[in-house]
This record gives sequence, structure tokens and C-alpha cells, in this order.
Amino acid sequence: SNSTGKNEENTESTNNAGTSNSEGSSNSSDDKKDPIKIGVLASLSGALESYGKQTVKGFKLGLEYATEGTMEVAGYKIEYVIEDTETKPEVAIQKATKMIEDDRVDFLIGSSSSADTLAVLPLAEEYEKIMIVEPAAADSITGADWNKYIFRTARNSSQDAVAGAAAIAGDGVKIATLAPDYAFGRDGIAAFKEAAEKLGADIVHEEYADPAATDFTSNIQKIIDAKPDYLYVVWAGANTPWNQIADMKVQEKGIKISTGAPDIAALATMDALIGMEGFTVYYHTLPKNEVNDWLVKKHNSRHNGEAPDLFTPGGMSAAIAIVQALKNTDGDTDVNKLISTMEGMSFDTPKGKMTFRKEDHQALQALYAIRLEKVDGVDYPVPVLMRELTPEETAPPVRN
Amino acid sequence: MLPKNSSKTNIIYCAVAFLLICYPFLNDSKSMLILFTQVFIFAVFAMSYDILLGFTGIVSFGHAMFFGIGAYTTGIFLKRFDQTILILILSILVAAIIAGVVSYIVGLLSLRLKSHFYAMLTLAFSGLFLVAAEKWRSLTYGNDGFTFPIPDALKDRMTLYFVTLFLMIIVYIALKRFTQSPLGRVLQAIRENEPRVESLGYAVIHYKVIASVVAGVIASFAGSMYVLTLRFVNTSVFAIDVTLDALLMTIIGGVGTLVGAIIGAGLIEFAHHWLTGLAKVHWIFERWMIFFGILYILAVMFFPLGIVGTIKLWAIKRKGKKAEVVKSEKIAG
Amino acid sequence: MDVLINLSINGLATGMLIFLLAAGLTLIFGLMDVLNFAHGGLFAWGAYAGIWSYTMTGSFLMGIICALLAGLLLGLLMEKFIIKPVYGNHIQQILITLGVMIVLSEMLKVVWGPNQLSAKTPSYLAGSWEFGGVIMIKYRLFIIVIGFLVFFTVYYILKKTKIGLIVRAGVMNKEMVQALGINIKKIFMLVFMVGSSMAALGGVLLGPYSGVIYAEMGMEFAILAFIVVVIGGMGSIKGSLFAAILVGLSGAFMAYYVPDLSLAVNMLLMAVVLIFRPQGLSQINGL
Amino acid sequence: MTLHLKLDAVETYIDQFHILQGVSLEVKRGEVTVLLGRNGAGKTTTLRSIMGLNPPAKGTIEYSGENITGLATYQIAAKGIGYVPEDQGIFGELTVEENMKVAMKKDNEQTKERLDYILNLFPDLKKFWKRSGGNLSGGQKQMLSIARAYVNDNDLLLIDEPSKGLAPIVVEKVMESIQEMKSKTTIVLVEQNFIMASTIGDHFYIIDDGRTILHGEMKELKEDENIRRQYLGIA
Amino acid sequence: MTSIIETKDLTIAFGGHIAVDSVNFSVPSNHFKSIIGPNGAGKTTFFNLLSGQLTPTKGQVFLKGEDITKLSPTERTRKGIGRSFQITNVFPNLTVLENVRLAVQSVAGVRYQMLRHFRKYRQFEEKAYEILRLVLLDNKAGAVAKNLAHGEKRKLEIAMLLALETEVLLLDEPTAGMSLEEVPAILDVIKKIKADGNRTIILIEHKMDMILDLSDSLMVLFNGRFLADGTPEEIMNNETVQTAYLGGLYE
Ligand SMILES: Nc1ncnc2c1ncn2[C@@H]1O[C@H](COP(=O)(O)OP(=O)(O)OP(=O)(O)O)[C@@H](O)[C@H]1O
Ligand SMILES: Nc1ncnc2c1ncn2[C@@H]1O[C@H](COP(=O)(O)OP(=O)(O)OP(=O)(O)O)[C@@H](O)[C@H]1O
Ligand SMILES: [Mg+2]
Ligand SMILES: [Mg+2]
Repeated sequence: SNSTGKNEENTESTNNAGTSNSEGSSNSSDDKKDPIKIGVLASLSGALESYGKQTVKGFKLGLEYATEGTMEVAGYKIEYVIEDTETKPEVAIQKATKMIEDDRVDFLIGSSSSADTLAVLPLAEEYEKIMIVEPAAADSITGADWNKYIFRTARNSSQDAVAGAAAIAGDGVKIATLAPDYAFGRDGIAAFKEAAEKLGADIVHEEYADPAATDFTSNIQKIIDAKPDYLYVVWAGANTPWNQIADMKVQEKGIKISTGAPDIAALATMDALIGMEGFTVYYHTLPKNEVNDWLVKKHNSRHNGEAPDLFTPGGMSAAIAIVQALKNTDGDTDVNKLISTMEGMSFDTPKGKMTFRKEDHQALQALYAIRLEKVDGVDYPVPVLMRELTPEETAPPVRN
Repeated sequence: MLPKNSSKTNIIYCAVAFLLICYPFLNDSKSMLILFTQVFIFAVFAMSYDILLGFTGIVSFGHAMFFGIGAYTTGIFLKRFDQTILILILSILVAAIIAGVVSYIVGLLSLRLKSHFYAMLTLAFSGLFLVAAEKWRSLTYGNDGFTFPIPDALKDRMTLYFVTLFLMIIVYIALKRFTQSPLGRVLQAIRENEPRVESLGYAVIHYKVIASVVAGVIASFAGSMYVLTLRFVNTSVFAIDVTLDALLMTIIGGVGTLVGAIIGAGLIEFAHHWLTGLAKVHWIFERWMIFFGILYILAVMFFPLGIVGTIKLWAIKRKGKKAEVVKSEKIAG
Repeated sequence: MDVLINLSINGLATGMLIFLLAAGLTLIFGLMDVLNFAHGGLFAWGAYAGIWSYTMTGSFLMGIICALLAGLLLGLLMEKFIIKPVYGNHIQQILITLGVMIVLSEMLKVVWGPNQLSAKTPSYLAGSWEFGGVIMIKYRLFIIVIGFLVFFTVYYILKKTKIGLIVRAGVMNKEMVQALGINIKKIFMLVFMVGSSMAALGGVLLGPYSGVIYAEMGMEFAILAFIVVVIGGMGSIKGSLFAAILVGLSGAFMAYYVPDLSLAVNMLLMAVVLIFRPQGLSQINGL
Repeated sequence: MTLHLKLDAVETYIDQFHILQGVSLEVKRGEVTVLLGRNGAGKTTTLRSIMGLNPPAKGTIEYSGENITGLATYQIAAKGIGYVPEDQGIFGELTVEENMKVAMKKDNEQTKERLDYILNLFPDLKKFWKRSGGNLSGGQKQMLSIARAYVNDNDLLLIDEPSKGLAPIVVEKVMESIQEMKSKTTIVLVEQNFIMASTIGDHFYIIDDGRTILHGEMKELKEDENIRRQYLGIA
Repeated sequence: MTSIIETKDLTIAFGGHIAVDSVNFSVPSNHFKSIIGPNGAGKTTFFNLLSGQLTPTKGQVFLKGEDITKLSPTERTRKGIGRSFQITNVFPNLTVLENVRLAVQSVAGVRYQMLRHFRKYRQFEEKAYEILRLVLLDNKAGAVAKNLAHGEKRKLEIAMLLALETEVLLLDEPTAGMSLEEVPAILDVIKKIKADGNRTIILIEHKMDMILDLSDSLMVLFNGRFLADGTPEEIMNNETVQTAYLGGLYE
């Protein structure tokens, strides 16, 4: 068949194998083993570009770390293909199909947005390929829309919520919430509410704002009226309410703010929230373990002095998970074998030990209760560890 | 009186159709099939838009509304009921009916307005649909959307390729006939001079509503097909970007030509594919979107009437023919 | 009562901000009838150029000046190379300005990277006063003042000079205006540049308002600006001001009293206005 | 007497159509020159070529001895040439007042005087001063169009069918006004109303198929029935 | 003699200005009526009221005894009132032939047919050609309407009106701007229509010689009001008409 011109598909590994679509399946008894291929879907353009780039950087470092620089596992070369979903579901599907059908990848990793990821899930099932979800957080990925080929190294919204609750909730604590009025915000608050009420807190007010709004003062006004002890904010997207929260003197009125600390670029907009107590998925100074030390060091030298950001360790974890699974199967890419070895598998990541839960393949993982503080020499508020929230503590309910 | 030309162009069209039918047997790259499928679907959508923009002279900023109606209806039907062809067809029909009714109502409410005001009112309506899709979460699962299974018979990309190709050809032929029917000619007259049409004894508002219903229904087909290939739907189908895509494809190809819409869809989808591909070849292309923007700018500079429109003009000029019928098909500045 | 006052003041301030974003578009789209989809790109460039130079120099005034200059320059280039050939042709305008929009917002990422930038409020405008339960955010009062200044300047130019008339006449019949001895091309260019610099001003003032600027902000706010220009009545600066304040206030009150509708408030407002006032809020010609 | 306007073998294309194929005119200062010819002959295109609205591809146009071929329309107009177009060119959404304002080059006493004169000539305009131009009657639009050209201190007026749509009594007034103006202003007139053309014209040109085919003194034309029949189809 | 078109107290005001003021008017069928009056007298507005472009503030319009005041222009055209416009009003980017063909198609009642090809209706095209020949515009059949010279557009305007084949024809200054040479040809066309019978023609013109030549009777409007009605001779001798309208040219 005519597949010229396909060679420029960039498989960024050392060896660009035009041979990959020669024979149907690979026999492990062969001398020359077919490489194992991983396809990474990420937003490399559009609104989530920076997330996508973090994932990709982390993924590359992760492969390097897990294979100790050989880019080989059990004698198989590892190659990868990276494709940009542009944060559009239809592009995600097109690219995923291309990677599965034309590049013949054995694993998928992705993607930066939940919608893109949801759109690709059925493909994983149809083609029986393992897909590691990273960093999309929608609960339904490991919930209603889950299938057995789906694993997730990213934390889901419920884990965020549990962590958020753990950071502030307690007996009789009155909490008001603010979130953008769409699925991400609504789900986040629902999960938070469940977790916080379990800890004895009282949700006194839920406020949802137009995610594209310029003015949040009405929403904040209502929160002030509800007189809570805490205001818990779930927010994502560039447009932020922080300035207005400060301008409305929320904190002066004795209402403490709590939210998830975002990536560094967004932290820079949170000056007004210094002193805020909340949680984070990752900040490079928080986890104390070898993997993270390696990551911070390598990232620094590889990317001219930059520290790894919010989703960098996630990309790395996804790579580590795949390599470890392949080690366990001795390079066998038979999907059922892989699933059974990955179910319940623990692996060391920059965030400590993660474990794929058997029931829904969600990786249980540590999250961090933090306080935002001003640190000398850093021009944005820095998350400072108050307490590590253990994987068990933040384990979300099984919902599939 | 038929210009000899038209039989020649018909031969070209048939040849292209034939090539497209053969294509999957020559090259079985699935991603190419998906790309083509995408082109066919957007060609249908853009053609429906051309009925409004090119033939009736109405600029709508809310055409995504009908696309979204098709998309969600099919998605919800397949999620809730059996995944049979019957349910699929039923969903397409129901979508068409809803789109028809909605376009009828929206048309009645808004078609009396002058150009910009009409455009913005349609934007408002489609914005309301977007909010509804976001808020009616028991049905739509909100902004994240939902996946759904499709009939087994359609799972093969090749089948979908042929289904959408077939749909595109049928829609093209049907709309071509529609625009060249006596009614279609009246639409073009409305584009030129609306009050004058009134005094020739045509009830303008009926025609505009008919145009908007036809466009709406065809757009809903495109929406249904679109989610069928994705097996997923979310609120992005109602976004202004979808309308803008149709707008761009129609304009780049040449308004008021129908083929233009197809060519525009192909051009934009392939340019997109090609440019994103380049992004990995050289860092210069990492911001490939810039080149996309430049493409639009150059298109206006070199093809001011769109590709088809400008080529037609060249053809006329070369022949030195005086004012030809074809020229009448170009829209007023 | 306090709530009412708070909502009104904040709604007014947001309205004024929206007016600042829409004022340039009132000239370019409303008056000159150019469907400029790249208008949002001008916001974003104004914001980036302004906030960047503000951060560099530490002077907010400097930031504003830089934003204005960036707007003027971009306006000049755009008019000369992009818009001039497509006056009077909406279809070509849509395509070409969408192209420019893409180029502008991608260029932002080339120059300043894909991440959002934080925009701090200058210290003398930061914070708020509180009287009883009424909170006055200083920056918002500043926006209200600037908004009125811009309004009166533009209003004066359009009302007291011939420029507004000439532009409107030029849109209706360019040839005739030239046959009256007026260099309409130059005037269009000037008005376009002024409109662009006003867009840039809106952009830079938006920065400290929400604290962040990002490349996608352009398109988001451009739609809002279009809504305001249309429901205000094309080309009427008074109408735009009125419509912008209406949008601001209804946003504030809806979010407080009918939060379930707040996502839809702008679209609902536009639909209602256009169905009942098909020519927009101002009279036709109601400059 | 010097030549005020001179067209030498002007050829003009519109798109690819060769509309003017050789128009030569000599217009003397202080005279009324009338262009005659059947529909589609190219009279309007001739005036538009002079104004630079359809710039000629070949030939030259001289104004007061200066070559103005290829200048931009506004530059030509600024030299003191007023133009009353065939389709009146009213700014429909502007009021009568605003239409006049756009036209007025200067805002001085003289202009005011001229304005008074005009409003006297066409009282309808005064009556509908604040009404939008698009709502005027056909004849009123014609008056407004003429008024816009009269209000400036022009040396040369190009007037395309001024009598079209005007009541006989107003035609008469326009004729008078043209005659009054003649002392200061040169006039090139396209006119189908032969009574008017022959009454006020000094000199005539007949254009056919994009060419000037005949010219002479208006007196001759008035007297020579043969020419009239041959070229204008009237007796 | 029954009147085919009739108005009762027909009035319209724009803002404060009463453009047509309580006009009672009646034309018998097969009659040729002309309307004269100074600029701004309300003649075109009166036509707009007859053809439905405007709705009166007061009064009624009757066609063959039926009250048509509430009907739209479309419906009135279908009932038999056709008109031409003072300001040329054609489809600028369509060909001359197509402009006329659209009118023919409307008359034939092929309005909502969306399945057959329009060229299947060859007879429409032929009919359109025929009409273009009549107004001496067949040589421009293929030209795009906006490229016509002014006089040619006026002819097209008349052609479109003729194509409508309505019983009542409203002609608003059909020969304005038409060349001396061609006016007689158009006059011939109008005369031919008149001679054919069963057409009622109402004409607005400022060219008195033409009016005198054609009309059976004349109505004079002045400041929106009915001023006089009568045979051409009667009107020409009416002193008010002379001073207010005709002036010296026709003395
Ligand atoms: N834009 C155009 N494109 C093509 N042909 C044109 C265009 N404008 C004018 N023409 C043609 O040029 C010729 C001359 O037109 P012009 O308007 O100069 O005639 P005219 O002598 O003023 O006629 P009239 O007395 O009817 O006004 C006509 O045959 C007309 O059809
Ligand atoms: N839509 C309108 N709004 C306001 N005034 C109008 C409108 N239409 C017409 N008029 C006014 O009504 C009067 C009658 O206008 P109309 O066009 O009927 O005059 P006419 O008799 O046809 O004159 P002409 O001989 O100049 O064509 C004029 O004074 C005109 O300014
Ligand atoms: Mg002419
Ligand atoms: Mg009239």
C-alpha cells in the first residue's frame, strides 16, 4: 500500500523505524525486537498550551529516568509520538486514531483537557490499547465513561476536593464555595461538599460565577453575606477572581480563603492571596524523595534553569508507569497481561508512591496541604507545605 | 442556452467524485480517511451556510446552533436508546425536525432585522443554546460532554468515509438544484435588492425563512454526522468557532458557489493538517497558527472573490466575454 | 440598601470597562462599518504592551502610553495593508480580519510566551475604601473616571467636528465624499488608528481589573464589545455607553438575584433588545 | 479667453470594458458647454473621468493649463471643481443640513451668503433642513445635490442632468441660477432637456459610442434642424 | 364606467409633515391618468400608498371595489398593481435578462418551486426577451444591471413593470434621464400598451409635452393636497397650476 510521506511522522527517538508497520504482530522470540511505541496527546497550542508542554517535558524526562537513559525496556526500544490536540475533541480523535492506526502505538497518554480525553476513551476500548490519562481531571473519566483500558496517573477532581476539604474542613467549620459555572466547577464543588461534610463542616453557601465574567463582586457580595469561616474556591482558566476578592476585603471580614494552588504562571497572579491555606497537586519543593530530586535537577539543566511545574511530574509518572508495567510483563504488550499487571501496581513517582486502584484504575497519590507565602527571591507566592495528605487520605470514592 | 462550460465542469466534478470513491482502496491510512470524513462533513455544513450567506445574502453568526442540535440529538439518542441504524436514522430525522422548527422560529423573530442586527441576534440565540447545553446537565452532561456508542455497522472508518462522502454528494446535488430552481433565483434576487423583490409579487419573508430552514436542516445533518464520527459530543458544537469555521470555509472557497464551500472545507482542513504536521518538523512552525492566519490574509489578497469566484472571473476575463451570467452569481460588495 | 449600592457601583464600573473596550469598536465597526474581528487582538496587544512596559518601568502611566502607541502603530499597519483594500466588503473583512486576529494573538505568544501574565494594580490605585457596608474599589472609580473622559472626548470629536459626519458620509458613498474634495482615505486611516488605540487602552486598563492578561482575552472580550456596539445602535457613542452600562449593571444584578441566568445574561439582553428595538437602543443617527 | 478645461483623446476603461474611446473637449472659461448624446454614449463617464472617478487609461486632461490626469479625486475636487453626479450622490442617512456641512469647504461669510442664496433658490431644502436626505422626494434630492455643488466657491462645475426629476418651474430657476453664475464659473453640463440645453448652452459637444463626434456653437445647433435630426433624433 | 382604483381620504404623515393629505382619487379602468405637481408635492408618496410600500395614517385604497389598504406590496402586485420606481431600483448584480425573468416568473405563479431547474421554464426567458426587445434593451440582455447607463436602467425598470402584466400600471417618471432620441421609443411603448386596452395607467411626469400627448385626464397635487383634476386642456389653463408648477417654460 501507498504510505510514502509517512516517514516524516516524527518519532523522536534515536531510530526512526519505517519498519514499524511491516508485519502484523511482534514475536518476542525474534532477535530484532520491534520497538514499543507510546503516543502522547497534549494541548501544544490553544488555551491549555502550557499544561500540554508541562506534560510532554515530564513525559520525556520520565522515560529517561525509568529506562535509566537507555530508552529500552526488556530489550525493546521505546519510541514515542507526540501529537497536538489543540484542545479540540475532534482533533484529539483524529490524532489518536492516527497514532493507533498509522504509527501503531501500543500505549496512549493524554490529554490536557477533559473533553479531549473523554472523546478518546472509546478509541482505547475499540482498539484495545492502554491509555494513561494525564492530566485531565474529570471524574467521569474514571467514573461513568470509564473502560478497562483506562488508567489515570493524574489526580481526579474528587481527589482535589478531598484534599481541599482535608486542608480546611473540621467540625462546625462554616464554608462557602465559589466556582465557575460549568462542569469542572460544579463537579469540583459537589465532591468537595461531600468530603467536607464528612469531616463535619457546614457548607453555608455555594456560588457559581460565569467563567468569562469580568466582574465577580456580586458573587463575592453573596459570600460575604453568608458569613462563612472559609471561602473555598475552585478555579481554572485565565480569568481570575483573586483581585476582586482582595478588593472586597473578604479576608479582613474574617473569612479565610482556600483553593488549590495552580501552576507557577497562575501563582504569579495570586499576590492578593498570600497567607491563604489550601492544597496543591505539586510544587517542586514539596515532595521529598529521590525521584523528585532527580526531576528538579534534570529539569533545571534541561530547560535553562526552570523548575518543573504543576503537571510535569504527571507526565513523568505516566512514563514511569508504562515502563514499570512493561518491565513486569517483560516487554509483552499483550493488553490483558498489561491490565492485570497494572491493576494494583505501585510505582515511584516525583510525588512519592502511586498505586493504580483495582476498581477504577485511578492512581491514588499524595497531595499537599499548603500555605501561600512570600519567599525572598521568588516573585510569586510560594506554596509552603503544611502537611502531606497521604494517598489513603485523599482516595476518592469509586464511581464507575 | 446552457453554457458549454457547465458540461465540462460536470465532467470534472464526476471525475473528482470518482477519485474520492476510489481513494480508500488506494490508501488505507485511517487518519487520512478521518481527515477526508471531516472535510465532507464540514463541506456539508459550509454548503448549508452558503445558502444563507452566498445565495440569500444573510450573515448569520449563529449557524452553530443547528449543527449543535444535530450533534446533541444524535448523541443523546444513541446514548439513551439502542445503537441501531434505525435509532440513528430516527435521531437524524428528529434533529432535522427540531432544527427546522428552531430555524423557523428564529427566522420569524429575526429575519426582519437589518444585516448586523440579524447577525447578532442569531449569535444571541446560539449563545442561549450553548448555555442550555451547559446547564441541562441531566441530558447533556454539561461542558465536558459525553461519549456514546454507535451502531456496529458504522464503526469502520471506511464505512463512515463512504457515508459522509455520499451525504456530501447528495447535499451538493440537492442544493445545486435548490439554488437553480425558480425559488433559488428569487433568493438571489433578495440578496441583491430585498424591497424590489416584494414589489415583484414575492413575499420576501417566506423566502428567507425557507432559506433559513433549509440551511438549518442541512446543518443539523452535518452535526449528526460529526458526532457520529467522534462518538462524543460536548458544548463546543454550539461555540462561535463552529460558525466561524463555516463562514471561513464558505468565504475562502467563494460565496454563492456551493463548490466553493466544499473546496474551502478541504483547503482549511488540509492546510490545518499540513501545518500542524510541519510544527514537528521545524521549530519555526511551532506557532503554525500564524501561518494559518497569513493564509486567510493572502486568500483575500489573491482570491478576493474566494477561490471559485476568482477563478470564474479569470475565466471570464480570459475569454474577454462581456458580463456573463456567472458574474451575476457573485455577491454585492 | 448597601447591597444595592455596591451592585450599582460595581455594575457601573464594569459597564465603564466594557465601554472602554467597545468605544474603539464603535468607531471602527459602528461608524466605519468595518467588521473587525481582529479588534480583540488589539485589546490583547494593548494589554501586553502596556502591562509589560508598566512592569519594566514601574510607571502605570508609561504603560498606558505604550499601549496607546502600540494601538496607533498596529492600527496604522492594519489599515494600510489589511483594511484599506476591503472597505465596504463585509465578506472579505471577516476573512482577512480573522486572519489578522490569529496572527496577532499568536505573535503575542511568540513575544511574551504562552503563559498568562499577572497585571498588578499600581499602588496608588490598589485597595478600596469602605463606608458602612459600601465598598468602593479605587481602581474601579478610576475606570469610571477614564470611561467618562474617553466618552466626552469621542463625543466631542464626533459631535463638534466634521469628522464624524465625513466618516459616515464616506461609508455611504465614498466617491461622492472625494468628489467634494475630501481625502477620505486619510480620514479613514486616522479614525481607524484612533479606534485601535482606544481598543489598546481598553486592553491595558482591563489588566489590573482582573489581575491577569492572556492571549485569548482578545476574542472573549471582542464578542462582548460587538454586543455592546450593536445593541447600543451602530455608530452611536452615546448608545454604546448606555449599552455598556446596561450590560454591566444587568450582569451585576443578575449574578446576585438570578444567578442561574447569569451565564445567559448578555445573550438574553441582546435578544430582548433586538427583538423589541430592532435598531438598537439609540435612535438611528442618534449620535 | 483661455481654455479652462481641455480633454485630449481621453480613453477610459471600466473593468475590461472600453467605454471612452477618444473624447476631446475644449471648455472656455466662463462658458456653458453642453454634452449631448443618446443613452449609454459615455457622457457620464466623461464627467467621471474628469473627476478622476474613472481615471483615463490614455489621453490627457488639463485644467487651467495644468495636467490633472491621474490625480486623486479629492485633489481634483480641491482645485475648485464641483460635481453634481447623475445619481445625485445624496448621503441618505445624513440630514439635509449634514449633507451641506460635509460639502462646505470653508466656513466663512461668503459661504454663508451662498448658502442663503441656495436656500432662496430651493426653499424646500430650508423646509426640510433637519430631515434625512434619503427621505426627500426625487426632485428635492436633485436640488440638494445641486446645492452641495453651489455652496463652494468653485471655478468649474460638472453637472450631470440637473433638470431630471425637477418640476418645470424649478428647472427654470436652475437655468436662471446657472446663467447668473456663468460670470464667475465655468460649467460643463450633460442635459437631455433640449429647451434647457439650448437656452443656456454656449457650446455643445455630441458624444456617441464613447467618442466626441461633433461640436460647435449652440446657436448653430438651434438653427440647424438637420444636425439635430441626424445626431439627436429630434426636430 | 366603474373605477378600478380608488382612494378615500388617503393621508400619510411623516413625523409632523403631512405628505399626502386626504386625497380622494378615482380612476376608471382603461384610463390614462397623469399626476403632476411640484417637487415634494407627494406624488411618489401617493404611489407608495397605492402600491403598498407605505401604509396610510388614515384613509383607504380600493382596487375594483375591494379594500386593499392592509395588504402588503406583494399581495397588491398579485392583485394587479404594478409599479416602476423613480430612483432606479433593479437587481444590480443580476443580468438584465434575469431581472426581467424574475418578474415574468412571478406572474406565472412559479414562486415556491424548488425542485425543478429554472431553465426548464424556457418560456419565461423567451417572454423576458420579448419585453426587452419592446423597450429596446435586448442588446444588453446579458449585461449586469449595475453596469447600465442611467437611461438604460430606466428602460429596464419599465421592462420589469411590463413583465408584471398588471391591470394597473404606476409609472413614476419613466423617462427621466432618458435621451431625446429614445424618449419617443418609450412613448411608443406606452402608447402601445394603452392602445391594447384593459390596462389602466397612472403616470407621474414632469415633462408636460409628454403628459399632454398621452393623458386622458390629469390630477394635480400640491403640498400633499388634491388641487385640481380635469382634462389636459383644463389643467393647462388653470392659473394656480401655471404659477405654482409650470412657470414660464410652458407659457
Ligand atoms: N461599471 C460599468 N461596467 C461596464 N459598463 C459600464 C459601466 N458603467 C457604464 N458602463 C457602460 O458604459 C456606457 C456609457 O455609460 P455612461 O453612463 O457614460 O452613459 P451616458 O452617456 O451617461 O448615458 P445616460 O444618458 O443613459 O446617462 C454604457 O453603455 C454603459 O452600459
Ligand atoms: N419617508 C419619508 N420620511 C419623511 N418625509 C418624507 C418621506 N418620504 C417623503 N417625504 C416627504 O414627503 C414629501 C413628498 O415626497 P414625494 O416623494 O411624494 O414627492 P414627489 O411629489 O414625488 O416629488 P418629486 O417630483 O420631487 O419626486 C416630500 O416633502 C418629502 O420630503
Ligand atoms: Mg449619464
Ligand atoms: Mg417623486
